[in-house]
Amino acid sequence: MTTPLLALTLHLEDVLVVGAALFAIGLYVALSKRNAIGVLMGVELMLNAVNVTLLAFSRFIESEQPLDGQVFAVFVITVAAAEAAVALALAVAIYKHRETVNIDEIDLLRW
Amino acid sequence: MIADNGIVIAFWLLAATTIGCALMVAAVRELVQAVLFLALTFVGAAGMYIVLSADFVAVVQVLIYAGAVSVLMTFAVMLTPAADRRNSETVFQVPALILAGLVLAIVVFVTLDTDWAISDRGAFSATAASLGEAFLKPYVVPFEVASVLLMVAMIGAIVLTQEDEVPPRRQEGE
Amino acid sequence: MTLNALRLIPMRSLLDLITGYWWDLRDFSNLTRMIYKHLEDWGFPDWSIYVISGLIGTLGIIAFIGGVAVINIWVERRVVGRMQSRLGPNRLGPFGLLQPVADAIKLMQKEVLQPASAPGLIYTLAPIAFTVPGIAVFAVVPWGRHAVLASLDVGLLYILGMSSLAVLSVFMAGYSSNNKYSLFGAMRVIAMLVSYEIPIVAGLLGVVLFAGTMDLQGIVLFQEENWAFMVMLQPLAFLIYFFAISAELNRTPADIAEAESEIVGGYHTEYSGMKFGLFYAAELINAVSVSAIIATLFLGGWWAYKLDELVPGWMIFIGKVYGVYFLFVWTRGTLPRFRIDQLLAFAWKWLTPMAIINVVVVAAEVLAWEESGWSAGFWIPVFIAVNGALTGALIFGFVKFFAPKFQRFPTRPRFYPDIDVPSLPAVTGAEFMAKGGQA
Amino acid sequence: MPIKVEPVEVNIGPQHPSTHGVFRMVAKIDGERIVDVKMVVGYLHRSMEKLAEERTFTQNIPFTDRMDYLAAMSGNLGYCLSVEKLANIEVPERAQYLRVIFGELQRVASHCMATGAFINDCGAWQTPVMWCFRDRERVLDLFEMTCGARLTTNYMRIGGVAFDIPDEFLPALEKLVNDELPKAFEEYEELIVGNEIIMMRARDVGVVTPELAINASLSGPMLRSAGIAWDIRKADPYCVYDRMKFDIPVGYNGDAYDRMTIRIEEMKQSLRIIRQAVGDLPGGAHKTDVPLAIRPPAGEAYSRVESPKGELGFYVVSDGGPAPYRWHVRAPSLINLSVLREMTVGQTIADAIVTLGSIDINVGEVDR
Repeated sequence: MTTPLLALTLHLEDVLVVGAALFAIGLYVALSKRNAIGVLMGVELMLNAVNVTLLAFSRFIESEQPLDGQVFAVFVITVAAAEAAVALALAVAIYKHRETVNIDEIDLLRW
Repeated sequence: MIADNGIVIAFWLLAATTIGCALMVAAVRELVQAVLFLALTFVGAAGMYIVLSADFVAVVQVLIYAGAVSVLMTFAVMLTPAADRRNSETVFQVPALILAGLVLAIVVFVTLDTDWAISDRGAFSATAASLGEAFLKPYVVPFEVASVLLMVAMIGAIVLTQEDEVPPRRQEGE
Repeated sequence: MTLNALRLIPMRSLLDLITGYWWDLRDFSNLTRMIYKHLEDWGFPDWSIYVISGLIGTLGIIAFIGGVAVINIWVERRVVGRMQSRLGPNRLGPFGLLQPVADAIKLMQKEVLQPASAPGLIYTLAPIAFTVPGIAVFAVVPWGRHAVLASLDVGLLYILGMSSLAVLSVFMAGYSSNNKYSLFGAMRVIAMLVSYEIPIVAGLLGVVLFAGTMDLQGIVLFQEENWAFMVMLQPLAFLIYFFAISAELNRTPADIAEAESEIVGGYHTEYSGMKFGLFYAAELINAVSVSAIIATLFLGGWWAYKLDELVPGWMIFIGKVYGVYFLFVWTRGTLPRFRIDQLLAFAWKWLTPMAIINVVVVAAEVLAWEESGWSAGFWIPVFIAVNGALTGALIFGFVKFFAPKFQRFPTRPRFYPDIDVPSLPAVTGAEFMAKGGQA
Repeated sequence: MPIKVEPVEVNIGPQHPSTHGVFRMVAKIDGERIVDVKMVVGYLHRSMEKLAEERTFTQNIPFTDRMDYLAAMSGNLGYCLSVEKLANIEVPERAQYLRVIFGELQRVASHCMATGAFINDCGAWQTPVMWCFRDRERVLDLFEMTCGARLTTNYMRIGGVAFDIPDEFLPALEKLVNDELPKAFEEYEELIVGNEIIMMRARDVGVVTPELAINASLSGPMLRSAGIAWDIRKADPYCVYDRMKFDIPVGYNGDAYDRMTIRIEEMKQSLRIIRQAVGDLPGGAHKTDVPLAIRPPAGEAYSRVESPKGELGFYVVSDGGPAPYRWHVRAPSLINLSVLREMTVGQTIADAIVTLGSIDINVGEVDR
């Protein structure tokens, strides 16, 4: 048997690092953005990172029910969709009342 | 461990796309462009899901995230005035950057430090049918709760965005 | 050999002569199988066979789509021309067949103008992103019993995801053009997508429930197995999908995103040259890919009762695709356009409830089928009758109870044989009706 | 609390597929809804009324072709009537009948165009326009047969008509009036009047109240759709219209749909008039002898005809010279257009386009 020209491998750790990077970017976006919709985008990025991680575990980890990771991912997507709908509705509702979506200026609960 | 050259190359290409687009979400100045890059991030993530042999989740991701959530976000962005469509940062930019870096460092450290129980199961074949089984047998309660949640979210969104006073509109024929 | 001698040989045995050889293009798998065999003999590794056969399939599909995009310009203009009591393109080449070539040459020669303030990347990517999903859909569409590029387990969901991506690219085009008309088109598309995604998915759910699979090949095999086109089992789903997808395709009566008479060209107002040409071609490609989906899901794809034993499956398939495509051209050439609020109301008040009722009924039917244990031979005719009746009843009921009510006054004018000049102002409609409708 | 918005200003026109020429509509739009509309006319202004003062009375007839180029015959007729009134010229009987026939044929042609273009504005993809053009072409063929021109006919003359009809004209006209056009109108009834989408798009859109119609001095189908029975052919008969039997279709709601149905019914009534006129067509001269450089006595005259668009009036002042001292045209398109703001504010853009289409303006006539 000849040695193959190229023998690349993909390990669980690789995928988890990619997921972590995605999560960190999402965290940064969520914490730093001024616009409420920008914050929401960060949250969505973090949820995606979580999904990547879940699916990686489902694919690589020894388990009785390996598909559970995928089931969880679908639940995450479902909840994320619900969350996006409500959050965007909130953004629009806040805009209606305060005429801004900048989270700096949304300070109703400050005192 | 996946030891298939094509799949590994595909994964790294997709990972680069995804993370690059995610960085663009953080970097671009226009909120609408950020949403479009976000959609591209979602598509890239869907590609990674396929590499991780989760075809159902990947397709659902494209359908719901790239197709619906990003469209919804565009809608919300376009509803806000043009002056607010900048993708600017608050004063917390530097702390956020530090915090995100810390989180990344910790997670990477933990990931590399842990001894994972790796299986050599290989890729799943088609997952849609077995996922369906899982939803309707062991996970039927969460499944129903999720559907109730979606319903509640829908009603909540309608209530939140409802116009308080309905402007007089001409008879539209309904 | 004389002609008479030829007649003596039965048709079947002639076909048997070529059966299985690579030139037997009734089934594309013969060709690819031959290539596999040679590659294996030459000692290629396994994955290269995978890649090469995939490349062959992809190139074949792209060639088909390129041909379609060219020929459909002619088909559409010619058919619509006939409907409009004129000839259509008939100057270049036989029957004007070279007209699309001339169109393409003209478009390529034109200067590509770009608005100075447009975000260049999005502006350039939009036509490409609009074209790709229409082509990508063909990856899962079966062309014959063995000819399918990717027999995806979640084929139908894949198609839905792809078609929703196309709409995002329309928004990209409209937003990046920095033109008010384009932005109107883009916003209309977004509003329409949010509304029409639901009836599309809910409508197709009935098909999936019956077939028990989301694999397109599996759906075709289900139809073959049960000896019935899905359109007979699911007429309501067919109608819902047809109307909803023609909205997503931006074709009349739902072409509000590029409503020429209202917002000039909608999202592609600012595009010129080959970028516009790409939009134009992508519109045709999307129409054909949707026709292919309808042909596969509802009309049996490559299967057509006994016909597919005589005629190659891909010919049957293309025939069906063009049959459905003709329906699209027909509606386009016939109907005026809805207003956007009417269109959204149509999605929410008509299509969505109908689709949900349909899903419930189909679920009950499938349950009855599974639980009773009776054969398909009994249930399929029953389902055809029940679903046909349901479709009729739902459409009749919705028209009867939810149709727009305008009949406050008669639709036709009243007639005055003579006018009484000093009596102005004359009777208004309300007064006229109060007096009992007598002129 | 409704979302606070900044209205967007959108220029509909001067280069827009639905403005039927170079007409500009500056619309302030909140979402899809129109808040305010400003009309800008004058892109096609050719200064005809001033130019006419330098040309003889006869030379001015071609100008009337080019005002409402979709209804050239009506323009010719109205102008000639005004000069005849000024110079007290008696027109032969045959010429009067021919004028009625051609005026009504022109009404059919113009209304065909208006109906087709209106449905195109509703969003149909050119098909109704092509079908309506088919019928309009048949009428234009007759024009060509008689005077050699299809669009800018220049057919009427002061004191009669330019040419007598050729021999093959009457058989062709009878075929058209008794066979082809009635069949076409049946098709319109089925395909257009009964079309659900057109009902949804055109009913309750662009409503004109009777008060508004009278205050704004509207005329033609715009006025009749508001429920007011008014037609110059009945109210102030010219030529031989007092001998014809015909009905005036009058609408109920004043909306775009009513205007469309009224146009279709008017076409049928036009056929009725043409049949009567052909039946009574007398022999004799088609023109009295009038000098080409006619010098009417000093004075002024106003005459009006019911053009397809509405009341088309010509006001001519003569100082005894060969050219008019002052010439003014009461253009129905311009006056009908003046209520566009009242009709469109509060509607969507799509409705505004339908409304504009239903007014049936001709920018050549609006700007003159």
